Amino acid sequence: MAEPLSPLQPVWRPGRHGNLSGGAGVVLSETRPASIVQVAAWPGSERAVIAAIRAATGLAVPDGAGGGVATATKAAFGIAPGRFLVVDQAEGLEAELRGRIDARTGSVTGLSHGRTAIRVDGPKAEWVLAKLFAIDFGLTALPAGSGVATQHHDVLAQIQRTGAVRFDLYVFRSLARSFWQTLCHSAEDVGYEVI
Amino acid sequence: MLITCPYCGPRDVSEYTYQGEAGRRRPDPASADRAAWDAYVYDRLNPAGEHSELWQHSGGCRSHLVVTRNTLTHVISSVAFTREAGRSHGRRGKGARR
Amino acid sequence: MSPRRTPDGGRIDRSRQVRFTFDGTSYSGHPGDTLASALLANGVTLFGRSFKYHRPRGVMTAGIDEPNALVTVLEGDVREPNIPATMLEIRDGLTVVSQNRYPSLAFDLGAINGLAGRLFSAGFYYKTFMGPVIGPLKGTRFWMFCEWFIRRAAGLGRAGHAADRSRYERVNAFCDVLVVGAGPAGLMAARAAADEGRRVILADLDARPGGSANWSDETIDGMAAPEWVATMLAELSGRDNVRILPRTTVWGYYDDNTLAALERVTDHKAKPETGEPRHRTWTIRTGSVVLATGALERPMVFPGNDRPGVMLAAAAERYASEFGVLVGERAVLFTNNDRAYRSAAALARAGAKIGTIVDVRDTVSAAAQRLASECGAELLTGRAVVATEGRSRLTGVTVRAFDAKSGAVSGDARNLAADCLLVSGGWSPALHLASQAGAKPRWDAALQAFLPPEPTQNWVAAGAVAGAYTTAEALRQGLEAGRRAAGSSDDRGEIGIPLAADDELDPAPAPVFEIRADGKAFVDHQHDVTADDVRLAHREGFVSVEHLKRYTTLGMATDQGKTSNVPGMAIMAAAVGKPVEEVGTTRFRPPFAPVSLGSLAAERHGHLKPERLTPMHDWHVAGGATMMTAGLWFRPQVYGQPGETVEQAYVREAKAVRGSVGIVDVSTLGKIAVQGPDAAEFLDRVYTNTFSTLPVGKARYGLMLREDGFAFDDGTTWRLGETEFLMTTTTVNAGKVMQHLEYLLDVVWPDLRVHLTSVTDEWAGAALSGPKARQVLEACVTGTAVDDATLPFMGIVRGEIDGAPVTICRLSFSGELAYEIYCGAGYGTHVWETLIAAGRPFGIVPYGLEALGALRIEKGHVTGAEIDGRTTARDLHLDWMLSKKKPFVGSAMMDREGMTGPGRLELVGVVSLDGRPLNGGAHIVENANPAAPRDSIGHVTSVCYSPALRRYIALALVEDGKARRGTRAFVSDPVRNRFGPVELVSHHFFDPEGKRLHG
Amino acid sequence: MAEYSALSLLRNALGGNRDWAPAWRKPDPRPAYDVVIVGGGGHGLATAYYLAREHGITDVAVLEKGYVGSGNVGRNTTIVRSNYLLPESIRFYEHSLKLWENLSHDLNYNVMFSQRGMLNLAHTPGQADEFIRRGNAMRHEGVDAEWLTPAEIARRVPGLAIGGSARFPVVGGLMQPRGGTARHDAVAWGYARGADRRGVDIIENCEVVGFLRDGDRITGVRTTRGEIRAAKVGVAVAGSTGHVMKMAGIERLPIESHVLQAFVSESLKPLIHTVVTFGAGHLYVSQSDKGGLVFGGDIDGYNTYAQRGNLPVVEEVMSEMVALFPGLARVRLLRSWGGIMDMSMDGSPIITRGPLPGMYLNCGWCYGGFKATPASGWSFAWTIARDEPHRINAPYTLDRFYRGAVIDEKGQGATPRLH
Repeated sequence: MAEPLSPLQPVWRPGRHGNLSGGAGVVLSETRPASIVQVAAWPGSERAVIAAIRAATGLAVPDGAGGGVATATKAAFGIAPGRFLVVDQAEGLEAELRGRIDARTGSVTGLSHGRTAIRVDGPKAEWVLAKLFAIDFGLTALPAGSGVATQHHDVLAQIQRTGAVRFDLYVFRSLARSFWQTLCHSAEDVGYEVI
Repeated sequence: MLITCPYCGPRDVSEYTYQGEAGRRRPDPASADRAAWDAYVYDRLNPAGEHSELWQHSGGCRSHLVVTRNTLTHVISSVAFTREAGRSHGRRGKGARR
Repeated sequence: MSPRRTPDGGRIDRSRQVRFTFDGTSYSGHPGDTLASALLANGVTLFGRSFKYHRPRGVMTAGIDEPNALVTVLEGDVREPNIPATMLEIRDGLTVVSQNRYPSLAFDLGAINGLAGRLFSAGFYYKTFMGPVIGPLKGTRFWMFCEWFIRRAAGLGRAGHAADRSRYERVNAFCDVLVVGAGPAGLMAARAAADEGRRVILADLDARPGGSANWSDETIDGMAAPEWVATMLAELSGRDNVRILPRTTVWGYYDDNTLAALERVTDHKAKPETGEPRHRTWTIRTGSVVLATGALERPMVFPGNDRPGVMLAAAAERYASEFGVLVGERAVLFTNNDRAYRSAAALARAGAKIGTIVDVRDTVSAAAQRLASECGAELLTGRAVVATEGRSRLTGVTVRAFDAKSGAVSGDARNLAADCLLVSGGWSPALHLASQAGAKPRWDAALQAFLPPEPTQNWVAAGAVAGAYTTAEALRQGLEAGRRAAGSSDDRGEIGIPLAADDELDPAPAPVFEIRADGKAFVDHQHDVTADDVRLAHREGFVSVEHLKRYTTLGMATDQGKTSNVPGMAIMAAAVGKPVEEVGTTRFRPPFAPVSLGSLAAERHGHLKPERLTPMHDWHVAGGATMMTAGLWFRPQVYGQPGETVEQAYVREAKAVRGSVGIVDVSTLGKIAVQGPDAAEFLDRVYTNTFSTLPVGKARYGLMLREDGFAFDDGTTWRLGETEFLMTTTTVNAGKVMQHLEYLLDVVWPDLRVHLTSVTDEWAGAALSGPKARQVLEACVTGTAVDDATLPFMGIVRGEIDGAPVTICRLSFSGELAYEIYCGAGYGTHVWETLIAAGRPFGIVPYGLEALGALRIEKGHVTGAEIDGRTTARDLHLDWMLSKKKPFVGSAMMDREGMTGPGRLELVGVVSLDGRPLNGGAHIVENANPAAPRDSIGHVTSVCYSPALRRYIALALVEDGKARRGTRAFVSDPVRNRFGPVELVSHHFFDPEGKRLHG
Repeated sequence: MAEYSALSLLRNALGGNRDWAPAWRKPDPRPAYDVVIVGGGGHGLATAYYLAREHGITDVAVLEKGYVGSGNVGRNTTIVRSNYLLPESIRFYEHSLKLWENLSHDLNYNVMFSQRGMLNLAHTPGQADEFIRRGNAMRHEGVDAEWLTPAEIARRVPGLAIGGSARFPVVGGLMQPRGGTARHDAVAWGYARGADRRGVDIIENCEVVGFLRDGDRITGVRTTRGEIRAAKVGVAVAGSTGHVMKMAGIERLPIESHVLQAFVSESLKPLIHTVVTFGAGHLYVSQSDKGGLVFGGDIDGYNTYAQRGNLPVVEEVMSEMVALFPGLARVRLLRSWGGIMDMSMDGSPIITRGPLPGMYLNCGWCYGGFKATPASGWSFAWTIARDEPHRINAPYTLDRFYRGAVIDEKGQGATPRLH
């Protein structure tokens, strides 16, 4: 069986680009998690869903808007009232979550193919993202682990801060290639490296 | 114009979709009261001043919000989820966002 | 004498030369020069021609208020017209041309307009050019004949057609305090707010922040003013909570303290860095704003006041002190206020001879008298300049006695030789942003100026914009404003205010705006609006400020009336005999100064919309498909072979489907996961038909109406589990259907436990159609059988294709035995290729939208061309789908008389009887009349050549169409000149019994 | 009052332009009139003009709360056209266009109607079919419409991104040669002067603050300048309809008020010779005689009475502008402004008797009010004078929504922001 194909593949140019006079301001990559799953709770069962996420992944999602947590291989964050995006580099997360969340508690929706995960990492990450999103990416406004759902014109994006200068973006697959090109374009002035 | 989504915090108006007057009551689905349906589908209060209206945060959490906004000044005095009940989970803390 | 560079002084870098050209002549200047200062330093006085009379014009200001010296910047074929020379920094290789002149700036044929000056009075065009009422030039023809010439004479610079390939971008910034203007007040405000720990942005429109302190001779905090600026900037730029943006014009104050600014990033650079944008839009969302935007000096209105060499006093001072350019050797100052004496003194210090100071006031302050004598100038009080001499350069002025109270001019004329005339009519606070975010500005009779209004948003004004014209007061206000904006208490005492010496000059000008004497006296220099034009507007009843502006075009030029609005209103007020404030105020709207369209398009310049691609997109392109757009999507139109027309290609593709098997990419269909215990109930409410009875593992075709009862969208919905459905929508309506459903759940039925998620992108979809479709599946699907029993019509099975999990539903849009195969999008291309390989023995062809369309037209299936928002389910013969057992969205409204009565446009089939193609958009008539088409009874919505019927066929919406089946009519397409006989038939052209569905 | 002509212009110029009289009088209101028109905008003034000219009713007052033409007649993008899809719309706007064609003569006031052509660009074959359907609908009503190929469009509109690398290549365009632009303010002033010359009182700075009633019947208005009685009261206050009708006790109407922003660039030498619309977004642009590019796009999309828009629409419109004309990225935006649109539930206007006895209502113009000015005034005058609609405005009733007899050019249903 073939590996899932990345929508970025034809425009994927590893290496350093743009104005590198100050080094690469950001490193851009596609993290390609095998599991991207949306979990949604019915009103009142949010805590049960948070507990299920913890049981399935070991991630303790804080109970607050946009609250989240990320490890090297897993991540989870709130994207809407009662809704969470849960990500795992490994396969099988959707089945695992379905096993723990029944229809009376909430719903589980597989999005592993439907969303493309793009990582923006580096000292200029906030600057580059500020060109595309009307979001305050300051560390006070968006602490590590937490996330936001927002948009760049026609492209909806769910963004989690997974480090002091690292952001993971989840965008619709069909628009990912165009978005990636826009992202690279926006990073040219600070220099970027694709890995 | 910024609308402060209870979940997402203040966001630019471009992230929202306007859905019109909030106070309209949809008649009972089986109702044959034409006047009530006419009013629901077509008639609008359209005030010059405070207006209770619906916005969907379509570019964010996709929740529908009831917003009270002054149509002369654009000043927003309140925002709440339409499904206020059971929305205890997750509100942006004050200070997390300006 | 000509203007010249002073031997020393100024904030330019005299050690380096910058070379540029103006109208083909090469000049040099220094880094730090504007085009205006550099050309003046080279002795150039003629910069442009005015809009209407084409009068020669020089430089009047040193900043963004410049009405006259507008130029076009060339970069190859790309043109940037109407740039004020006063704002354009020179750089090596800068190429600039003058504008609105023919054949040259020095000799302009358009100047002939000046001779007909009185004919071209305000509003003259409304009164003439109407032409004859009858005859060949009746109607609009005579006017359009005249207009052709008028348009060519009008306009300023010339824009080009060559595409601008520059980069533009936007940055979203968030801060606590935005300080607009980095003069003394702004610098103090920024530091005060930064001291409180706030995130501060300090924006200034000039290349050198500092405002008036850059050219002031004052001492601040024990330092020369420019030195103090440098110290402050160094201190602020060292803080990580402060961002300083030079060359950044804050131009728009929008709701909720959202401000828009334009940063000119590389206009001043000979070569931009990689990735640097030409312009950057800053969208700044801030807690509060300090407006420290200063004030603009305004000219006096008097005959000949537009002669090159007549310049605002402070502008001349700024050229001398900041740019090291002396605008004249022999100057006369004409003023109504004390402040301008400082300008005269500055010029005197720089080496000019100030022969005379002409002041309209009878008496002036001691401080002003002292400055006059320091300059060695003769002081003429109670006098006014009533005329100027010279052609394209000032040679002298005429002075007469003037009574400031009555405005009367009297006594003998005295001629004074002068090569420059400094004028000052007082100052107008730059309250544009304050007005955008405030109530009506208020008139201050003492300062003879409009001051900022009551705020409607969270801002505070400081410095000259608030009427604080002395540096000391500006510094004090700046500090206070910074603290207030930062949210700290006001009463912290005066900590570290680096006070400048308080000015003894009287800040209030005499209320004199115009000297009435013979000759054209310009109010709006760029648009050639004279004081007489203002009075004519009054005479004709155009008295309110808005009428004045609109009738005379006062203040509508590229400088937006920065120098002309207040004088114009004052002249109108005098004509009406009312105080200025009763004539009205101007409400300022964005932008404060013109902004490039590119900067607002930002990263979308050259990339208006993203491209939305299906998982198999690259395969289609490699496979020779012609792609077409559908909203943001790209979809294959046909997979044409060499030499084929589009029609030949889709006919070949469609025949293959009916004859054997074809495959089409349906990934663009909207797909919505509908999940939850109430999902079935929800679907019953939103679809016209019932879904709660649908067994798990089956799909059903559904129709949705809008609340108003008109047809909305259709598609199949699959029941994947007791509480899980997969809904499909049409491609174009996917987003609208999603929002419609979310609205109903969130607003109307919040009690239903249903979740909706867009999964359009999760699934790649391929439709496999044709009599051999099952055999193709059998050849490649594992893990499930696909025979009739396992997979009946509208059945769903799960299996694998070469290891990729797939969900297969047997449903048909083509009328053939057909299946839709869905898999994870990442496997899309792989599954597609596997299906094609499995289909190769059967001659499988991929088919595009055209063949898809032909197949569905043959079957009479409707799409967006028929469900166009105006048709009802009955119009489309879909009334069989309207459940009578339950209410649904639209059921209460769908039977209203306007939607059911006779005369509705109903769906019919159309068959071409002349063997020629039918065209979408053609109308249907009972009797064709190519010469005078009339009496349309409907129109053609979808067309194709039907390989099955071997005829050109179409779907159409025709008045009472159902009753017209079997009748003859005509297509009437005058736009394409196509008329021909047709037969109206049932829309079910092919296999109406649906036998082929079952193989 | 003197006729305007080249001769009078010359005569006055020789006299130093000192003898021009006011374009219209500034009378004080009288206590009663046969007809009072509320709203001194284009439609109200045109109504008064046609009442006098067509129906001999000259005992008319037009009441304007600010200055004449302070509303949308002076805040639009000046486009005049009759290129509609539905027969009701075509007939109405074509009637208007015919009035436009002779309006300057009619009013003895040059409204500078320039028939420079109206071009709608199509970017997909499906859109081309839609536009051709519209063109054919026009032709079947006797209205001019032509289809232009991309090559013809390239010739007529230099600088346009036609094909090649364009994200939305042009596949053709529907041209109405008789469409064009006019000088918006001149329309208000010309009608004001024309009505005034026929005896109509135009009363500025006179705000209606209430209605006089006899039972259900409207018998006049209360204003900031006193009570004025009238046998018939016509309301033509686009942008303030909801507010004014509430004073008459009509709380709800099938209307939302939205702000539409409009934009003008700095003056340029002639560059764009026709009116052009972008079919892959929402943009319309023309160039004024003064040289400014005048353009606009979508409404902001929310209820408002503030004549002030926000940034997203500004950015969207500019993005579309440079996508269509990539050479204009360096041209600069000079001014923006906002007008308040009565967005109706089907995108079409309301010109009708009622909803109360003695009252007549003219509203719901959405984006389309300026070009409609002559026909709106003409048919509203007819309706007021004869107490029945003319054929051209008969479809524009208030009850059509409830009957389901909507005139929905865009097929969007009861969502005003989408019309």
